[in-house]
Amino acid sequence: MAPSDDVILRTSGLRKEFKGFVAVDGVDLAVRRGSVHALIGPNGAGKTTCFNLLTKFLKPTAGTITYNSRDITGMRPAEIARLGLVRSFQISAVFPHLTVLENVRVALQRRRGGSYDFWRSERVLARLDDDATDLLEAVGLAAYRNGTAGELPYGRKRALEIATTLALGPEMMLLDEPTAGMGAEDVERTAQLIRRVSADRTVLMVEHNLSVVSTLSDRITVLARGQVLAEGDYDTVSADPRVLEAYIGTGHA
Amino acid sequence: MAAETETIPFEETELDVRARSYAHHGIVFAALAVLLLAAPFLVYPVFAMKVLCFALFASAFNLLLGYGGLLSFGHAAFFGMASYVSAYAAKSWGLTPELSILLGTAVAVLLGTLIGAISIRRQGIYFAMVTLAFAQMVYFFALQARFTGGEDGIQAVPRGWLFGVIHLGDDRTLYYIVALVFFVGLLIIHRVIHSPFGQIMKAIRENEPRAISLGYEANRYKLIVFMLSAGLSGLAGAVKAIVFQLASLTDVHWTMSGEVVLMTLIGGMGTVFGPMVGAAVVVTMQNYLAAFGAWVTIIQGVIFVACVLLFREGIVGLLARLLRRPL
Amino acid sequence: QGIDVKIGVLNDRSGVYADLSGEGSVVAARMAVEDFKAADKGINVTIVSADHQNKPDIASSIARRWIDQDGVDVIVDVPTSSAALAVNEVVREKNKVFLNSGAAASDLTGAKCSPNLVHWTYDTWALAHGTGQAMVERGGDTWFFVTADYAFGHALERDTAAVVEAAGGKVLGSVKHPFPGQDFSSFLLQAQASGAKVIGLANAGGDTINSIKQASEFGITQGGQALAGLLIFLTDVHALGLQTAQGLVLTEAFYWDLNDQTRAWSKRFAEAHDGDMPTMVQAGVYASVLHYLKAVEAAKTDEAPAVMAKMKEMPTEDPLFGKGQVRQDGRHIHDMYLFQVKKPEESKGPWDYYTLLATIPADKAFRPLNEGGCPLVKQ
Amino acid sequence: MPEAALLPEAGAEAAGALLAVEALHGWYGESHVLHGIALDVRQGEVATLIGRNGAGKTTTLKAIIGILEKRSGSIRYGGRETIGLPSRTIARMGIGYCPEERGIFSSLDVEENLLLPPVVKPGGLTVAEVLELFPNLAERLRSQGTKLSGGEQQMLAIGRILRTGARLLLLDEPTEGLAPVIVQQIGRTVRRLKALGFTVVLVEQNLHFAAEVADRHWVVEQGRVVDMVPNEDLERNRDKLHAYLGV
Amino acid sequence: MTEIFGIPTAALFGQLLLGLINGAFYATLSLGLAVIFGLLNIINFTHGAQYMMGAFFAWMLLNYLGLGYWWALVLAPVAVGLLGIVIERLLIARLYKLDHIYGLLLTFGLALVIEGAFRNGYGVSGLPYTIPAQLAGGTNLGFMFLPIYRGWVVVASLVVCLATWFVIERTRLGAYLRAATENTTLVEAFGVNVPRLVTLTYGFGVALAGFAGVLAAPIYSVNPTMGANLIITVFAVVVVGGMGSILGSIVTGFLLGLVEGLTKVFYPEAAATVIFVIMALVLLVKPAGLFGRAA
Ligand SMILES: Nc1ncnc2c1ncn2[C@@H]1O[C@H](COP(=O)(O)OP(=O)(O)OP(=O)(O)O)[C@@H](O)[C@H]1O
Ligand SMILES: Nc1ncnc2c1ncn2[C@@H]1O[C@H](COP(=O)(O)OP(=O)(O)OP(=O)(O)O)[C@@H](O)[C@H]1O
Ligand SMILES: [Mg+2]
Ligand SMILES: [Mg+2]
Repeated sequence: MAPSDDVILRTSGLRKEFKGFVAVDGVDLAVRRGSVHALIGPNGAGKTTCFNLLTKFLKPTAGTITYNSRDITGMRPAEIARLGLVRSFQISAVFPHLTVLENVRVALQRRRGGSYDFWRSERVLARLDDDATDLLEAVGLAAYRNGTAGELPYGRKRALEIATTLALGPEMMLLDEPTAGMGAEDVERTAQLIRRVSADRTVLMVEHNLSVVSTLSDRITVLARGQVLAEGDYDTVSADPRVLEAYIGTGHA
Repeated sequence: MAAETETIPFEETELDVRARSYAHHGIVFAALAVLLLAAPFLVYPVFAMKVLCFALFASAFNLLLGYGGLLSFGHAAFFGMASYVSAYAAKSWGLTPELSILLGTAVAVLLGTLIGAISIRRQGIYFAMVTLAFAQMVYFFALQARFTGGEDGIQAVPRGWLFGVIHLGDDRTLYYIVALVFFVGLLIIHRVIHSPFGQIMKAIRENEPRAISLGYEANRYKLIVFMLSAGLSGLAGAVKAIVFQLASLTDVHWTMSGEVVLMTLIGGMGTVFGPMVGAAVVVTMQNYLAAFGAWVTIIQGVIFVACVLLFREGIVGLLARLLRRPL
Repeated sequence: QGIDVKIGVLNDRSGVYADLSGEGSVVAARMAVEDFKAADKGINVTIVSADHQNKPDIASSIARRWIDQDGVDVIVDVPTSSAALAVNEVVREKNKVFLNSGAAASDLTGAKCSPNLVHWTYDTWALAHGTGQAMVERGGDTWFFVTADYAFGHALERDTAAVVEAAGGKVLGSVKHPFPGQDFSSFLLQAQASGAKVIGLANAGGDTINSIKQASEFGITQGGQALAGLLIFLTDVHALGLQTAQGLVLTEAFYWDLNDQTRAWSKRFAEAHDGDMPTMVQAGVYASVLHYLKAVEAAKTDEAPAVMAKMKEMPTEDPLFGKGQVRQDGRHIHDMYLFQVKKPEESKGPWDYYTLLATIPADKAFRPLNEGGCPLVKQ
Repeated sequence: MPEAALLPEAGAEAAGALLAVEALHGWYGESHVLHGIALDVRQGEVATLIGRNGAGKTTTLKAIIGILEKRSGSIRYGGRETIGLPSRTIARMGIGYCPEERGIFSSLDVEENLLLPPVVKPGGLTVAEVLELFPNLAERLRSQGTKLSGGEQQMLAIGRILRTGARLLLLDEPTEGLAPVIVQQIGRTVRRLKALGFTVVLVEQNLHFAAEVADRHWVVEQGRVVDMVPNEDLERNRDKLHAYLGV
Repeated sequence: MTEIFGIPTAALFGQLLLGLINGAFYATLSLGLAVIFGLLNIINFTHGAQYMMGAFFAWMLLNYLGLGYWWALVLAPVAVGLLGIVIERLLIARLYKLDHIYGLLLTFGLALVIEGAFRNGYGVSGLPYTIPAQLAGGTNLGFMFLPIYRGWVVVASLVVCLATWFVIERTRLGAYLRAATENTTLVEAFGVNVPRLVTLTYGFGVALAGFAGVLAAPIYSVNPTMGANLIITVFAVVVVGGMGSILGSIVTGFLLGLVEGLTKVFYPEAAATVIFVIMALVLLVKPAGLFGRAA
């Protein structure tokens, strides 16, 4: 295993039970700094649950999570986000009635520090507009900046979500099925986007689209029934007979 | 589940993002100021003051509902408690009106902090019910405590001398003070909505988990709005006690909480000026329907039903849609 | 040209007291104006009315508006003590006249008395005395109170307890119930367990009706305990039905079947009011308005101080309350009556509900002038 | 199972088209989304609707089952015009619908979800057969429906309409978000359904999957059917299809 | 005699029994509300008025048609239910897609209209209605005198509550209803006539209120406001039980009846408030109510 300063996020013995049902069962995960790490596995393997545990949307039944050598097991979701560990959702999450620009700006507002200033005019936010526009350009949404986010086509919403996440300048991003429900065109665009943004940060993603996984990820962890089934790069993992049986199946190219 | 499929209860608010410009708000505020100055020459000043107190109350409530997305069913607690406290301070301690009102408001903020801190942890209908539960306890307290005078309330509260110098016995003088308080209150609310804080608030209302994942402590934002709303509601209640020289159980009863919901809806929730119009309509209705005796409730009921079925976005909401401008 | 008088009938028109005051009080006021033949005497009377919903804030704001805007000279009726107290303050401040018939608060002519008020019909002191005294005299010397948990209920209990003890009786306990209540069985059972001979109901309206209904269900009267309603009106008995209400002892200031005059007047009233017989509150509105108009005629003005002076100076006389007087503290003095509710088989027809047990003479019926603590009374 | 039992009562159209859609227009409120869809599906065949995001595939299925409020044109099922009928009547004629967003009910547990759609025709799968097809579900029968993982929910959504005996199954992106093994399993299921005489209309983005199961592919573009490719000709037309799909 | 906190145990039993009886009313009323909320997503503020109508219809049947209590027990709920169906079809049906608050306001307005109408027609003092001869009198249980009628109330409402629970939680019909709450379109697309189902459900829910009204007529004052005061308490019961939870509202109804009964002994003034204290506590500890499914 890599030396610990090389590992940005580590879990040990992570476990989550739901009323007698064990969804995540003693997962040890180590994500290397600067890598793209994929979490794959059959449906119901516990991937989303893992994500929810990492970002504190669920409380682990047992186990610890360390991020940058710091124990974050007991922290609140918003705190984790402020440490630079930011997630996206399996089902796209934008602020539907805000404009596209405002969506990104909401994230940029975090930079202003405490945004509890209810006595100040929102005009002070105009300063952030340029940065927001830059981010939108990066994901190809500049043309939509004044549209209402809820009206964007699905694929664009995902792009907007990524832009919003990037606006926080996260050190590490967690992406849950970033290409789910996208047409081939959008899948391609999104994959490139992920590749681009992963240049100087760590990405942990859940993904079913094996071609995306194989092209993007440096390392893959396969979960099955809440446990780690296999780990390694794509070739190792895809050659593992247990993975073939539990996940990839036969006859797949 | 998905942010897009979630019912965002208040579609009217779309408007305030669609049209980027709020320049016309300046005009509306100016018109409002003129109206406020002229009002006591047009209508009975005591009536105008009543409208203003409720308008402030409804606007404060709307801040929480229309912009915070939180439907409180216990706002009478703040309105009523503040009203009791300021009445008591003015009557029994002989404090000047401005101090009594400040004291009442402070108590409302305090109470808001307490109730808010607990209830914002719940959402939707549960939030409404927790606030109702607390309001019922406040009601019980008001009924039992000595200083509130039971069902007689605190009567014959002196209007007193503002800052010890301006006598408020004259309705018109008092009116201008109330109008000023109201106007400032409305400006505060407007500013809160259009502040960086307000922007985050909107984001939280639209998609709370996402806002949290961006690092915002949603509960803290909600608590602040709750406190602001409670404080401004308290301000309205405190002023009302001085104007009417009376604080009574009516102000803490749950029907008062219901009434403010009604005013907000009739006027148009999530609009800056709607609650004000709604308050004016409801108060006028109560005032002039009183002569209809037993028919009052029937007429009121019919109006509610008609409102829900025909003008759901409220009067100002409808206007805003017709003008294609957020109001 | 004559004197323009505007009368505002302010009462409950939709809540628990709507039947005993409500539209009937307006009918009574109108009858008073007719009977006085005001128009012939150069007094132009208009009557307005409004619903105060038994809330002090609504009552006071209507009173204010009436006086400031609509030129109302005199406000009448106003049941519900808290509302009456609130209106009392407004009328005093604006220096108009307040003829209260509907409210029970004896404070109106006590600590909170006002030079602008006449309290016509009854008050808690009179009720407590009438019923308390009589019950003890008839052997009911141990009491338990079921009291509505608000100032009015407390006052009623306090006043009655004082009377009971003064008459040599004993109060074994009391229980305070939330107001308004629905189920009283628990409280009644506590009353039953106390073994008191009399259960005093220090509540009003729907609460009293429910208490009595459930007392009959639990066989409390059959068990030998008597129920004393401390504030019961004819309309309440009507609502209960004789089957349930029979045997109840109560005090009232007026009953339609007292004498020929009351019968004749009540018949006219019923014709004008859907066949319902008048309550003492409505009778009080009639009599007080009549007296007020006489005072206006005598004073030749509707200015409050002059009219009030005349009202207190002239003895009162009308077909409903007979001869009487308005005291310095505003209290109108007249006879009160102790009634018992008839058994169903004794009743000869609709609204034939009461048997007269005793007449309490005017000088005994009300709190002595010097005991109320009214600042208007020079000691 | 006797083949005849699976035929709709009204008798199939002469050309063997069980479902015939002509000049179908559809709207969401004011926005006109379908501009004259025309397609037909034969008794016992598997047809796919393919096309880019937003082309109108889902909307077409919604129009067929009758939950698109504003629609015009003609949709005949077993010879009977359904365009003006409410969705419950259409469903009772023997059409089963599996929506894109799955539509699992959170107030029902998995078993209740599975048993929910009423049986409209005899001859559907039994519960045991459904569970055999999707073993994941068997373990979770008592769980709240929406507590299942995304993929499990998809299985539940397909499973429940197999029970109803509907002859025509409308499946909207049944493989979305599913693990490859499950996708293969669903492929087998679809083929088995076909063997049993069911007719299936699939909306699919995954051309690979579509090729494995379907007989004909209808290409939808901007609310119109622009092409139809029989599965045998798929290889020959692969480039054209890729162009349609923007791959 | 043994005592608990200065209260003889026998008396305490009596009070508990009374609490249970009141609980029966809460249970029946809150059940109706829970059915309507759970399945229609409508917060039915008219419930109190419909309860009142049940009692009034009983009175009318007796006084206009000479039909006694037992007829009323069947006919009055049916009448209330039918009126409910009309209301649902004409008014409420337009609100299903909207936020709760609109349903709440509409039904609140309707309650005002209904109460106002009865007030105009019948005054507010109330109307007499006596206990049916078969159920008059009482038995001495040793620790208390129990009117037979009260015993009957508990039995009747228990039976009705459990039957309702069974239908909704244990039958297909119930599953349709629950599913239709969440996604009407889809259930409809499975071939179920949802609008009819919903209408009947509303009719049934309010018929339950009517039924409670008939049960109440002989022991509570029959007047137009009899429901208005109760409704807020009954809401609290529904919330404590878990909104929409059928079993929850039944159990909580009885439970809170008991708690209220105890409060009436130890701190009678707070009897009306204790339910809200409990509501606040429960919601803090169990956000979805005692029996509610977390959203
Ligand atoms: N809140 C919950 N209560 C009970 N069970 C749950 C809950 N959340 C998830 N589960 C169960 O835990 C298991 C893991 O679910 P999870 O959503 O993590 O799967 P996943 O790996 O993300 O699958 P998919 O690829 O299908 O999204 C599933 O069997 C699911 O049913
Ligand atoms: N509820 C709706 N209201 C308004 N427009 C809608 C709605 N649903 C879909 N649309 C629009 O209708 C068009 C067709 O949508 P449809 O969902 O049928 O596409 P699709 O081909 O199924 O795409 P996908 O592959 O993304 O599922 C799109 O432009 C979409 O934006
Ligand atoms: Mg998942
Ligand atoms: Mg689609």
